[in-house]
Amino acid sequence: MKLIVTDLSVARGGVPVLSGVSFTVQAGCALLLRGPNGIGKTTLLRTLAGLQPALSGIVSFPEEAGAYASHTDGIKEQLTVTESLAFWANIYGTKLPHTVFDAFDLDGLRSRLVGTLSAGQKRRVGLARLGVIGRKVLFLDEPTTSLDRFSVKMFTNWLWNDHLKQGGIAVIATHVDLGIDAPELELFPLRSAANAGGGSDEFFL
Amino acid sequence: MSIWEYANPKKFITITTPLVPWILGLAIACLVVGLVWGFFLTPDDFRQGSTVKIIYLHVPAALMAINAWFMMLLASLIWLVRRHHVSALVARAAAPVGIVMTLITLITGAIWGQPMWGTWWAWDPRLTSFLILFLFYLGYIALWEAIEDPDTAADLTSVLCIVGSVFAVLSRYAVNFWNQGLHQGTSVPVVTGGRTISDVFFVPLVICMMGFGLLFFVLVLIRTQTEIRVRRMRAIQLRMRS
Amino acid sequence: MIPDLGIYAVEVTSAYVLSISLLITILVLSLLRARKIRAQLLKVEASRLLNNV
Amino acid sequence: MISLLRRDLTLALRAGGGFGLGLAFFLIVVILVPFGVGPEATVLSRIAPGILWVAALLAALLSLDRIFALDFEDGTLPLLATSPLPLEGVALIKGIAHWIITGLPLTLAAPALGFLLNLETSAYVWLLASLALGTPALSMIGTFGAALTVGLRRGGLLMSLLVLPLYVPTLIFGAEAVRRGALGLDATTPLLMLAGITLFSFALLPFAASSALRVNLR
Repeated sequence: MKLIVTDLSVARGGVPVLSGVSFTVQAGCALLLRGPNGIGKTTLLRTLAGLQPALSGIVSFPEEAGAYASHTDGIKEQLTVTESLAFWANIYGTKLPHTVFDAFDLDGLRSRLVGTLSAGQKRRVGLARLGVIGRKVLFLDEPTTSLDRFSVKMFTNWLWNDHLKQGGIAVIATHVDLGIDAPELELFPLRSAANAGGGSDEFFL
Repeated sequence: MSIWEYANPKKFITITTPLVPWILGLAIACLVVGLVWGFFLTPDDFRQGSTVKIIYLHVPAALMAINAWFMMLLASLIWLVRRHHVSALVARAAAPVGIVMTLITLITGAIWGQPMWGTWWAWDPRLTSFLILFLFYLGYIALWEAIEDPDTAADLTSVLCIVGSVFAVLSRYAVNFWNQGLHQGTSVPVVTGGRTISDVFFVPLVICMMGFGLLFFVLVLIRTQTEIRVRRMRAIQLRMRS
Repeated sequence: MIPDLGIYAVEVTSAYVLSISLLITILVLSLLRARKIRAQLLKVEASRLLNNV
Repeated sequence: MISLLRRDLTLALRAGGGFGLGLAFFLIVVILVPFGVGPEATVLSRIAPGILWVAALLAALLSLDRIFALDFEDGTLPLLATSPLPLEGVALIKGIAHWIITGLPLTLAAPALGFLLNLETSAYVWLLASLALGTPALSMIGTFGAALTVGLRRGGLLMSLLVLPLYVPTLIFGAEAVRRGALGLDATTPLLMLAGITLFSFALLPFAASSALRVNLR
């Protein structure tokens, strides 16, 4: 169980944004992506998760093990908390682990409609989804936005104990100090040069 | 020089720029000769009187309207399979020309049919299928205009063109089913090769067809060059900004 | 030399006039747009050389 | 796949808008027509098949852009895209869900509205049959149109422009079947063609819709 990225270059709207991105994440480790806004963190994560094709380079991790999550995490207002998590469990073909409710302190909210929850609670339901789908390689884009300090602590506990300890991998783009010792990848030096080739516009230059 | 040489937009422009004036001149010559010959020198049809002279506009335009759509279909397939930038732009360039050809077909068809049918628009199946083709063109152009990112636009319009072609052919036969049809038989049945019109009408018709074909070709070349230059400007501006 | 178009003279001429004018409009529009875009491109390329230089 | 269908149906039920919207619109359009065309029974009964079919088509069209737009905005679509469920499956399920939410109620309500337009008694069977066969095609073609325009700004209007020409064959065969039924003629050929279009749409359009989704998710 390893995530190997070799010489990856990604583009946004036909213009190369990052190039020469290479790293390896062992099982049980995480990687924090740092860099100013607009550098291409989201684009890189979406490419790693396979939502968009890379310009060049290889991303390799075990088949059907990746999962992507951004701060808009697909919460339906009219479903209850259990129904939402059960839905994602069905989609991923896993059993709904009941430990996830206490891991994200959602025990008291099981039958509450998501629409009636606060922003922080909604975000916790979104993150609880990651616990439910049982995917080993997680690509997280700003997972801790609009989370209070207590919830961030809870998320990092879950990430550390229930995910990384079980041999999971996580690539996280965040500004908040998550308090877990994980290597950091500074993206600023990796941004593509102004006339870097490979973008679909390159034909026209 | 394989066809994929044209993949490079700059080479496409350098190759086609010298050709444009020649083809344009040839197209205008063919059109003038064909139309003048057809308009002045051919006798009237005993039944339809002089309205038969509209054939020199109606049939070539109809031919071009249909061929334009299939050319766009081909260009879309090439784009989806080979990511061939110029072919996506050729498809985009051909659409407005195709819609003008369809418009001409509709106008001449309505005018031609008016004396016989007694009304300006008699929902004749073949003319109606051109009306539907007109709607397909409209949707296609609207989709191109609605999307900023050129690559996404090219992909989506290609998918629309492929699905649209299937439904256009389907509509062609559904319309026949829906109204028996008053249209004149095909003047130049490509399949059977026989001709239902006598020689004296036929030669100018072929010249007109060549004229329309060349004009269509040169219009697409001009518009494709423009689309390439627009893409080039966008690429440069994006690079300068980043 | 003008052919006797009989009773349908109006229809035939109007068809010809309309169609030919449509063809001319699409041709002229395309050529005008081509010239306009070509001019803009030269301006953009000039400013690009300025920046890179 | 079934869980996605179940979730979509529960969402439509709970959100309340789903079932009622298409049906109400269908009712209003059919009721408006006599005000425009005049109350003569003979005129109405002659155009009744066409009116019912055009109204059903517009009602289906109305609720199309909600299919993907909601999931696109709250981020469900990218999550579904990276789930084991293939996007083709998602498109197929969305088509079926749209049919159950909009197409089915229309089909069941249409005969009742046939009385308003005093449709020939012999035509009711054919009306039911043609709508039952035709509305799934409307939903699937519509799902393809919705997938094409999911990320665009004023996608709703554009989608109608793209989808309406695609609806023409279904409309022709559907209305033709009812019209022949009304005249007592044998209407099996238009029905067969209608069934053909529906089967074609369900077999191939999910692939076109999913490739459009993949492009829009980029």
